[in-house]
Amino acid sequence: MIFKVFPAEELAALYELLAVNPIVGPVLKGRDKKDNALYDFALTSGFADLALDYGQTMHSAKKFFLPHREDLCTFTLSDHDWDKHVDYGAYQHTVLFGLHPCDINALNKLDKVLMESVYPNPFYGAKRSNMFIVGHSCSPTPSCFCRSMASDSVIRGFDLFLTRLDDSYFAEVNSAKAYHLLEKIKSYHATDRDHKLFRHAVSEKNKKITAQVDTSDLTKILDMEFHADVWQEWGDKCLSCGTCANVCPTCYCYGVEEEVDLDLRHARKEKLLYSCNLVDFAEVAGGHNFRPESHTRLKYRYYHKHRGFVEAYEESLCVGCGRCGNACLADITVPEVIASVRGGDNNGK
Amino acid sequence: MKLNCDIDIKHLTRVEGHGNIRIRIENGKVAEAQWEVVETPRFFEAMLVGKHYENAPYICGRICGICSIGHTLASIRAVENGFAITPSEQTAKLRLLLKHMETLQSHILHIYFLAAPDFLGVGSVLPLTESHPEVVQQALRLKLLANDMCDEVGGRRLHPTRTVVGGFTMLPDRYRLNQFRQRLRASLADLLASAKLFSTFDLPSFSRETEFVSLKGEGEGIYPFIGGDLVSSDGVVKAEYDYLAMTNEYMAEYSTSKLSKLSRKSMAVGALARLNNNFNELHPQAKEISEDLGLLAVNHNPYMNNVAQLVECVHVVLDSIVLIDELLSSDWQEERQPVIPQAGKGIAAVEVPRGILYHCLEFDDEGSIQRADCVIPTSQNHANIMYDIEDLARWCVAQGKNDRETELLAQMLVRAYDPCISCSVH
Amino acid sequence: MENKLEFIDLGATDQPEQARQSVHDFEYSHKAEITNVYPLTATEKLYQIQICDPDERHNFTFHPGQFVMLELPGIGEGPFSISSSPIRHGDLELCIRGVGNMTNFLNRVERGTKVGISGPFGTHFPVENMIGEDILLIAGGLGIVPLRSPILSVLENRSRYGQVDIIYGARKPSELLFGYQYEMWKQFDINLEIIVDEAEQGWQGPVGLITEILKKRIDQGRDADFRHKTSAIVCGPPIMFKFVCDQLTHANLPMEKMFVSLERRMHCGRGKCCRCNIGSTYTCLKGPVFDYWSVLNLKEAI
Amino acid sequence: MSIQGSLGTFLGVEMAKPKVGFFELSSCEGCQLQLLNNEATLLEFLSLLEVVYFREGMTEKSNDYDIAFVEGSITRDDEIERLKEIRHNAKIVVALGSCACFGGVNQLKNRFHDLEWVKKEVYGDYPISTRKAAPIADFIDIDLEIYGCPVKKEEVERIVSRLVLGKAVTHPQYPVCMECKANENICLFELGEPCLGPVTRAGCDSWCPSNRLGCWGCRGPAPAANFKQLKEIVKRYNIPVERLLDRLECFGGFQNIVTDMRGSGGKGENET
Ligand SMILES: Cc1cc2nc3c(=O)[nH]c(=O)nc-3n(C[C@H](O)[C@H](O)[C@H](O)COP(=O)(O)OP(=O)(O)OC[C@H]3O[C@@H](n4cnc5c(N)ncnc54)[C@H](O)[C@@H]3O)c2cc1C
Ligand code: SF4
Ligand code: SF4
Ligand code: SF4
Repeated sequence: MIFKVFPAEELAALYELLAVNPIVGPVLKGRDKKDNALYDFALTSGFADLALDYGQTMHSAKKFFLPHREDLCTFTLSDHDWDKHVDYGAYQHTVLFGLHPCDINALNKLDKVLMESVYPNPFYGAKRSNMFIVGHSCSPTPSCFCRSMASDSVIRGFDLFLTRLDDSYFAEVNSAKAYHLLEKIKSYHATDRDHKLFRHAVSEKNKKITAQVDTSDLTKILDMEFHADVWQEWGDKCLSCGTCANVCPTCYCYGVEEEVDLDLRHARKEKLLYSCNLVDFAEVAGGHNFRPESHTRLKYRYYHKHRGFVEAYEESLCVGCGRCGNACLADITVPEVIASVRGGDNNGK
Repeated sequence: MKLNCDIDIKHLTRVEGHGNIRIRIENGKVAEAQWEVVETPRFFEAMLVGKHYENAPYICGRICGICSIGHTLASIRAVENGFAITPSEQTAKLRLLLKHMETLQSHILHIYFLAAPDFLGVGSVLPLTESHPEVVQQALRLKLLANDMCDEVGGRRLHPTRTVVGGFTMLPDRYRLNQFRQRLRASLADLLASAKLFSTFDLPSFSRETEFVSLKGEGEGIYPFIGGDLVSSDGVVKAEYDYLAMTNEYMAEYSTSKLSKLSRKSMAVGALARLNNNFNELHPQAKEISEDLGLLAVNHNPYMNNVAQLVECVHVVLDSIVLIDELLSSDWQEERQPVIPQAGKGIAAVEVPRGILYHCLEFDDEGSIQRADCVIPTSQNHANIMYDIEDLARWCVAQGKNDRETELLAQMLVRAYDPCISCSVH
Repeated sequence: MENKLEFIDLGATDQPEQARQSVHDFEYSHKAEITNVYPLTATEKLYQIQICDPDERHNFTFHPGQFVMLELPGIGEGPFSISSSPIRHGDLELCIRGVGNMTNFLNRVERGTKVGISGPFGTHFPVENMIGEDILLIAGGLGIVPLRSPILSVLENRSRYGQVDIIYGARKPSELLFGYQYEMWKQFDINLEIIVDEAEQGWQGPVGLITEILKKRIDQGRDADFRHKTSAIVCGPPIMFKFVCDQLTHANLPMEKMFVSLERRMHCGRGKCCRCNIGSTYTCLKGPVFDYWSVLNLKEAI
Repeated sequence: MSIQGSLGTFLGVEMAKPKVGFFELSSCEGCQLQLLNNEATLLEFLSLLEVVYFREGMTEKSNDYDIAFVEGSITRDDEIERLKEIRHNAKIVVALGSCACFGGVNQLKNRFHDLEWVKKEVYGDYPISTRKAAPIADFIDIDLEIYGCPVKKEEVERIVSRLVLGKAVTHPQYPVCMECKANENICLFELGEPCLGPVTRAGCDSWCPSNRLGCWGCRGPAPAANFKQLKEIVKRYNIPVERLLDRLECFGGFQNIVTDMRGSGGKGENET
């Protein structure tokens, strides 16, 4: 990796250089009742739109690579025949400016299942391949538990990663494009002093991470605790609303619907992101539901993220961004659920 | 000359709600002329009792599917008047803009879908899609514009979502507002084409002396829609809070709707009443079109209400352009002011497409509704419709009209009022 | 414009062949024509579906037990087991029960209609590994549909297998599928035993549970090498295969020699929609055919 | 009326144009208007159907229809007879809008157990007939419900085209929150406003929350609605439970839940 440094005020120039492309970044969306700022990712129209000191956005940047609704194909029908048309929905390169490590790690995890597996998903792949990612260091919030999920730092999946030092940016340069870009602004190769400052910044950041999840032997513990009563307790609270999956940067499951236009000559196959917490997630024709109770669905979500994915890819599908816990109206958070499932090992101590 | 005739129309079509027309002529004399309102009452005034004030606009909007925006705004104004809240200038302008688009939407619906088929000799707008496709397209374009703007400003074309006590939950997008400005400009061509079409219609030359009641524009060039003094063409003037003196509701056995009267045995509200009472306040271009179509104040031909609606369409489009210009010339301010409930009574008068509408709400000190009263334009028109029918029947006898002609004229007369019957029996 | 990032077209010709191919696979379906429709019972029909393009048809190969995604444009898409023999390539037979949106629409469709076929997907019954062995094929209800492909496959290579038993149970005689083929199966030296829950007029066969027939078969086969020379393929409702597999386990048949096919909701067949996951295993990739050992290790499989 | 006959074939299956009638009982007629509020696609929509009865829009009337869309609730005895007649004539009866599905706002008067008081409050001593407002399914079998106050035109189009094609008509099983999150709205609870999104059946594309108004539950309960938890949430955000009940009772879909939550003799009962 090549490390460079540039003065903080050069960031605007970097943005401007990239601004011939659409730039998506964190923006202030509004304020809650207690006047706390609320952020989300959106298309920006100027450097001033960027709110790079955001703690966490409400939603992940998912809609730019896994839209909630998307046409898998369209059909034109004639009396006896039809044609199928497929459009992956990517037409240009997009810059994602200001992603935190957790969100870049989320993309890396999605890459594994959506791009590097059998049947790679071209709808995701087309967008993902056309992304220029400028990561930005974060200031952890009380609900961030990225460190437990080994997502607090990121080593690939971006072009440029910026860490804010006092009055400059420490840049991890990870692509030729990014390297050339930095040559166009005032920047220099990082010195020992910069390395030191960087390490200091990282350790300061780590001190702010308070929430945590004990992941040791978690896959086994989840199997042992499959019938634990705590699932029922969390299930009683769950609203089966799908909010957690919607805000999650790595939830990717979906449903498909086919619709015919009013002219009966055009039709669409639409994909809509789903959530395993929704009541009919595992329901089949005729009405049989493999997970009729809300606790079985909630449990499944944890099994998929913290057990099944680990089994398949040796890492969890959760990046510890804390969004699902923040958004859940029933206050169901990953650290608490996992701690309660592990409950037994505390008793043992 | 035709001496006997018996007309009995159950559930008149192409009007909102359920009403019957009965005309019996015996030996050249009108033996019976009746406008029966048989709509089922829904008891909105009772429904509201015990509800928190924030429910009022949301529930009252459901009085009527056509003028839900008007009802919503009337309820909001009643609450705000009750709690002594004055809307900001920005809120007032946005509300008026929204109101204008409802007026446009509702008038176009009436003119084209409900009234025009009579003048073009068909039973509904459906055959016109084949015989007069350009007319239908005009209507659809205008209605679409109005509805799209209602979505943008009010959140929803029907039963708006963004309109709340204290202001708006959300403000329109400035960029789109500017685009609407352009669509409004472009829509004038369709309105002028409509005026041309109208000039070819053969409006019956029937008229009857009528007392017209409406709001009075507050100042020169202000054609009234939200709040202000109440006036009648017979010279009555009352303040908004004194609405009961204007409405004088009573019941009659042929109607589940209440009825109203003022200086005479009946009165009329609506586009024609507004225009008769505020003719000089119309936008100059609208006024010109009105004159071209032979509509000058004070006009007593009820069929002219169709023309008055068209003139108002032109007015609201032109005025909306002005409103958008004003809104876009300054930055958005805070969209919602704090609401502090207080005990008391709030009264609002708002001009909805079919005429003047009153909402009156009484609150306890927590803002819970204790009593409610809504006086609907169509209920104020019912008695006038009935006396018009009676006079029309006589006129038809005198003109030697046959049964079919009389029947059609009577139907067209009721339709001309654009009655909203379910609304009147709310 | 020099900083305009260049658009990368995944499907473009300058991409490596393999990447391009796999990208196009995802939403690709073969256009196929329904060439014949045979009503089998009140609710099931057999559809003969031929992939239109001769090359695509020839290149379409599958193994018994795999499934395809069948698409009716604008109506719906769903997974269906291939019920025909693998040697017929893209000349497929699907047996489909009308239960929901798409399957009921399919009921109204006549020959000549064009549909979309993608696949084949999933794991299969490893009949190639059973050569030289006795085979027990046990089906309950609609479970005979995925079993028909291994049956046909075994028939075509009849001499390479030992004793072949088909035990088939249905609720009523009128619900039995593929009746017209039983004689043919028997001619190939197959022991076919059929049992129903409930007799109807004209029924002369046994009435009762499938496990009773299985018991007889096990008892007669209770020789030392039953466990060494038998494989079982079991297909039917979960409750049925659980009983059957338990019974076989008691008879000392190793779990890894029993194969079942599981059914789950599916929207893609490609390991992407997650709807078919059991615990956290994709039924469409790791299944639908599992050996019984794997099934027992899947949380919430039965 | 309208262009008669066949719609051609779809995947080789012959499609006939259904004859339809639109009917209204006690309602604001807004749901019917919503159909006309569909300017961009209105003509295409109408070309799928043969409208034979639509009092609000046309003079011609016929009792020969396949599908009857019934708007409004039952609030007077004579409406029951009309409704039964419609059922008798139609092959498919569709309850259009929340008034028909749940009683709609009309059932707010049912809160007062004494209907005499209700009548008196509005009409004084003048005699007037009414009955407790009820959904149409209380009197006839219905085949399909289209929820919403008002109905969402896109949804009506989707359902009608499905009916024409003979596809299954299904409703989302998830609550409004799902759509609200997909639309990336700020949760109303964060703004201190109550919202019924967590318990209300989706399908409106989170119409109200997307306009920063909490959901009022016009589409009735979602299949797995967790009311116990909703009550906890409302309390945690310092919103009086009474305001939650106020909303839940608005459109009639949550009638039983409100009764349960209020318990007997709870606040807000307006017995007079
Ligand atoms: C591996 C496999 C093989 C199958 N083989 C056959 C077969 O040979 N014959 C047969 O009649 N049926 C088979 N099924 C079941 C068949 O897929 C469903 O009955 C069918 O998808 C229902 O679709 P529908 O549109 O009629 O029902 P709807 O209830 O309207 O289904 C909507 C969507 O839900 C999904 N879905 C619903 N039920 C099922 C289900 N049981 N399994 C998977 N997805 C479902 C589908 O994606 C479907 O498009 C099989 C299922 C699986 C998983
Ligand atoms: S865990 Fe929370 S956010 Fe997720 S479905 Fe349950 S209630 Fe909704
Ligand atoms: S605003 Fe309402 S619908 Fe949206 S997430 Fe919050 S509770 Fe759910
Ligand atoms: S958000 Fe709620 S109240 Fe609003 S339309 Fe949807 S279901 Fe109805």
